[in-house]
Amino acid sequence: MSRPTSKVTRYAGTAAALLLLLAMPYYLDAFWLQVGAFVMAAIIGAIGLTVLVGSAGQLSLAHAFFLAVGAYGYAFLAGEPGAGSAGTTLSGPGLPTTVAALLAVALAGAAGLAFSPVAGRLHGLYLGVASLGLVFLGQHVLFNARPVTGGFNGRPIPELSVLGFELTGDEPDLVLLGVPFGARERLWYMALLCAVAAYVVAGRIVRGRPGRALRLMRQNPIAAASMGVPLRRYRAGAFVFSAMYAGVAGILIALTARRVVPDHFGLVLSVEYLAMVVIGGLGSVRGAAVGAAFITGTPLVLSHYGDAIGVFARPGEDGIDAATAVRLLYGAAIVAFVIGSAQKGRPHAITITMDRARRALPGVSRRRLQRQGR
Amino acid sequence: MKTGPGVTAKTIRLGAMSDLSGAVFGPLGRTQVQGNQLYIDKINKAGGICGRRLELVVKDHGYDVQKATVAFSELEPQVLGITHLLGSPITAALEPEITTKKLLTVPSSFASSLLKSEYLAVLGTTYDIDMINGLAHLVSKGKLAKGDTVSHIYFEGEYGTNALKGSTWAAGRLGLTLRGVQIKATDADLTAQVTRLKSDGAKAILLSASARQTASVAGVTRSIGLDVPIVTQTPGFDPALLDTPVRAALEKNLTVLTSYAPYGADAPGPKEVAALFKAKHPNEPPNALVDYGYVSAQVIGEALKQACTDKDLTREGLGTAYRKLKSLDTGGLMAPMDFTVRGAPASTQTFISRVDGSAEGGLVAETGLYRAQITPEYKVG
Amino acid sequence: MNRLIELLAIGVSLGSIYALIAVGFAVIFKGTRVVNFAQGSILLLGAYIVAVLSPHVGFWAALGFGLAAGALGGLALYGLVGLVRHGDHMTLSILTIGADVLLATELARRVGSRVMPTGDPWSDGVLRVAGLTVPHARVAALLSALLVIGLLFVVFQRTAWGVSWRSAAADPEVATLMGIRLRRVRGASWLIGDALATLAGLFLVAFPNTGVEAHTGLLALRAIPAVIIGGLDSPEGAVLGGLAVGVAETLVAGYGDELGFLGQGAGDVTPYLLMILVLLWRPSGLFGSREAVRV
Amino acid sequence: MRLSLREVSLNFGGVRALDGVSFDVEPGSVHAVIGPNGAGKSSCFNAVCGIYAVGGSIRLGDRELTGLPPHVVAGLGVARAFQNIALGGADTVLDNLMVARHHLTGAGFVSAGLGLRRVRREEHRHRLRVTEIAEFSGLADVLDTPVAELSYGDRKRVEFARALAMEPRVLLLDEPVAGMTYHEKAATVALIRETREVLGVSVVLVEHDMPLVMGLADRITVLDFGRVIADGPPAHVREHPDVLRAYLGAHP
Repeated sequence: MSRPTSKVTRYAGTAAALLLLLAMPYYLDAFWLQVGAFVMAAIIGAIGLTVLVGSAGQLSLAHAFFLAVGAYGYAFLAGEPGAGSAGTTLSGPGLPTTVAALLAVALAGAAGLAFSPVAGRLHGLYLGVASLGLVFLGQHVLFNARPVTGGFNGRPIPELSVLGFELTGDEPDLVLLGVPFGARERLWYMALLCAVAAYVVAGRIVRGRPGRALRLMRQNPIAAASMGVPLRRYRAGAFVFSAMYAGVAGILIALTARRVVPDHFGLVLSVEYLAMVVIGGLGSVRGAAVGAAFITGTPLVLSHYGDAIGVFARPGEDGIDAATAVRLLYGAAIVAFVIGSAQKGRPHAITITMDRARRALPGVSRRRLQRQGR
Repeated sequence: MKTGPGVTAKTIRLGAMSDLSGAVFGPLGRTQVQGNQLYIDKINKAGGICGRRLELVVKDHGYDVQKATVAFSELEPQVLGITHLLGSPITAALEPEITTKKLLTVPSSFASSLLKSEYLAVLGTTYDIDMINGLAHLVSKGKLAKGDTVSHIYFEGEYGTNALKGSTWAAGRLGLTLRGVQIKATDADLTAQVTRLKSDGAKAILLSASARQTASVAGVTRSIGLDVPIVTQTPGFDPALLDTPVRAALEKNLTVLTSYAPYGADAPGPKEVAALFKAKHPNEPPNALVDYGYVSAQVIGEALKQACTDKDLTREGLGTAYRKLKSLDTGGLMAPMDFTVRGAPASTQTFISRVDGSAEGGLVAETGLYRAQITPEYKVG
Repeated sequence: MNRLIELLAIGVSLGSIYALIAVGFAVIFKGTRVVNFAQGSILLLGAYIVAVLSPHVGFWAALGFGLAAGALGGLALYGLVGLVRHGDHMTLSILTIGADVLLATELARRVGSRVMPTGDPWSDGVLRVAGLTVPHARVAALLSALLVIGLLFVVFQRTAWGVSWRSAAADPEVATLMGIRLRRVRGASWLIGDALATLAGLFLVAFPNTGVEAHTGLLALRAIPAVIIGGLDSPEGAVLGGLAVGVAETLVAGYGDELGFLGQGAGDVTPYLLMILVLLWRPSGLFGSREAVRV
Repeated sequence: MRLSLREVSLNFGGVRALDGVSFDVEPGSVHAVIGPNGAGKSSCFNAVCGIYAVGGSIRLGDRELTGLPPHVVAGLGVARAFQNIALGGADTVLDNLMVARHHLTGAGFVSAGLGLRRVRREEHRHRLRVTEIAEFSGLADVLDTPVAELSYGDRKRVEFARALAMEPRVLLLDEPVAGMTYHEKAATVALIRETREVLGVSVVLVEHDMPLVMGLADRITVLDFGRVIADGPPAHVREHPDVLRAYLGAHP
């Protein structure tokens, strides 16, 4: 929304960044590729949330639930019946994996829609708190619906494949430019593709008609309604959108982790996603991406370098370990960013005095205005 | 000498993956890693194995599968074996890779379902066998009789369901009626559930949960006047409970079933571990999980010694060597273990202990190692 | 039948503790329109202070310090929220989530694996009446909740301060014109709200529970459905919501076998289910003020 | 198109905010609604916009508005400029004006997200039109400025332009000059006159500035305690005894 300073430089920058990301698998080892895949999954999820919380002003702590719907939806729909761990018997229709993935995203959207009667009726805070309930109810189902979810130990994730080519697995062998393209390399590209697409689509929505309507709805619902924005439909729409993004993110997380377990999809995850979008600046797609990279990447990277840095206690010893440090860091980040962004915030209506000369009415526009725009 | 990942001319690297920061399992993981390190320190002091020093690389996964998969892909290429892997969902998530990478791993779990897996070394008895021994023990002491009702409060997940399998089988054989009550790891207040047991007329409570539930059950049974034996397993006891108001109830009614000896028990192994622990962590409260951590590393260590004799310090070599350990003596830290039979538990003897607040680590032997008469009839798996 | 009565007794006493926390939420929300998600970590803070100090200064003095710590924690949060001039209520509530993460993480690190008893005078005593057995601590909880909440309502209704609090909550602008100092009144909401949470925390960790643990604060989340069911801005509704949640949770847990179709461990999630059902029926809770606006 | 209110009533917890209010706004006229604070002027607007559910009947031409949700009322050509500026502060003036095109455009989540040609064309077309309206309202220079950076007077003007950008049949202006300087007021009055002349829109105006109202309005409805106490041309209303009492009673 800022003035396009120099489009050429911006495009060049974007292209360079993309090229760099495309080349990464040639330089990075398994660990980094995996971190990257998780980060990109989180970016997608966070973008979905920032549109809901930031643009539409609907506080949601239910994001973990929608992530779970995507992840488990895929695990179940693509899963074959068989024995699970801890004596559970898994069921599953064993759909082709691409079909299962698409259906799982649709399922997440449907879950968002199903929640929207609640979402449409509640505003801001009530919704935020009610959505908390969804996380707990969701986890309860994950633990108990054993044939579908595998219960406490979860379910394994089938590799995603198109026409026999595994997009996230090792089959068939593939070597490009002397580098074997195994599961992790392929996953990197899959996740990158999804993240870029999610970024572009969300950017268009936020800049376009739906985004403008959502933002006004957030700041002043009555004004938005008076401008012709059907509030309930838009609230529901934002929920469905965010749930579908969470669905995609959930599938990617599942594919990267290779197993889904209910423990992962708890309140902490919801709060982490909220932290991502707050740190990035509510409503900002780019900010959400940065926030997601920070919140998801930092703990993984810190534990990698933790020993080398030597600031944190080594695992099993006294002091602040890396995981605790990260939690403190993002708690502090939420506080700091909320205070910071509100401080510099918008100037208050009354504080600014007006003494600019009135702008003359340009007579030329009279005739043009008479053409009714309807 | 053939060598594999993690092995250099001077060192052998082993890994440990634990929850060191999580609220529920963090404390358990920490103690076991300390136990691992005690063994490794001792071996290194004595000159290492195969002329190589042992090194332990520790990774924290915070009981989160996402972090665990990342940590594993980082850890796996640099180690020969894993002395400690905590968390049943995490073990389930990593098991396929552990198998394909042939990485000998000691899971911090006694679930009999893990016995199927070639490269998971489940030590001692399994949860189900512990429960069989425990229930039979109560009957032999006359605390339970045919026809009595017994309640089993258990965690959802591998640990609980495996234990329930054992208790159900034993109850059938011993003519008891068993009622299962499933709970979550986060359920701290079991008032409602225990009140329910009372009206069911339960004569004993089996508890396959963690220490906080043990505390709640002990407290509630006392508060509602239900004076029955409570039997819990490895994760269900923590000496920290002895500083709380339920201490008296625990001392009166609690029996603890473990695969490993109580801390500082009267045998050379536990005595040695206690001495090492005191020397290294003088200010920390002791806990029998140190023993278990120590044995976990010891089993890998013994397998390494065997592999060294076989001149094969590769992962396959370690896997083969481990299957040669027939009657592994741990100086009384655990019952003698036999890893040569695939799919069978390494032992069927359980340590049965009672609570004594004055003892270090809070447990004293009630019977020492115990195997019920009916136990050999039970089929694992 | 006996079981039902016993479960009801447990449910009501547990519910009275939830009610304390829920009233705390409602007082803060009504006073300042912020949902204080840090209620849980403040509760933990208070209970932790009591547990740390009580061996040294005795339980009652420690209790005083604990309540003071909780109340001051509330004030500190209010100060933090006050730093944000132009934030809407959602942003402010998110701020409390951040504060909660900070405080809860640090406290969890300090508590570690310990179970810290508070040394309360009720210890493990139990009261037996007509076949019912109820721990002394829970009886004390019920009585304290009745007393404190009753007193609070009297203050709100009858005193001059209560009148200014209510008018400040109803219409801040008009209240300012009437000469009410908003900052003071709002600060008091946080102070009271978090002192209530601390008191509740003390009873939550008392017998039959064993003491303060790293995740004690999570229990405060159970009060969230309570306050939503009652209506976020209704302290009276919060009392009812707290009791409803306590009873519902206990009954579902106690009749677990008969309610097997809900899945094992359904007691925990019953409050949330109840909450969503109530919200579908009345979007502002049972006693929350509804808006005439039809948007 | 005529806007007519018949026996419109509204209760707020026992208080009658509107009590049998009836008046007509003739097509193409400037119609002022005045009255002391709390007389029900803003409630009246909210009722017309569909924000409050009211009793009685509100019609635009032949169309009954009561019972319709706000966004449908907006779609029928009722636009409103708010008294307390209700703009998206972080968004630019252009974006704020584009919101007003919501009911005239159709891009949804999917089509906008995919960046369909149809959407891009629509966006372009409406951007041109909005730019014209901005020029007309004297906002051409600040189109790309975030609203929060504008002066109070300019924001009021954006508020007005946004209502205009809805291409309304009836324009509801809630205190359009409140808090403005003398020059700004004059400009706004000129703008309102121009709007009526050029677009033939009916303007309903709530305003406290009596000289301004008397000079601008074709007809005035006076509300007090939710009831109509006078209705007629300015000259008539000025002399009405009830109006004098309502206005002057407080300052004897």
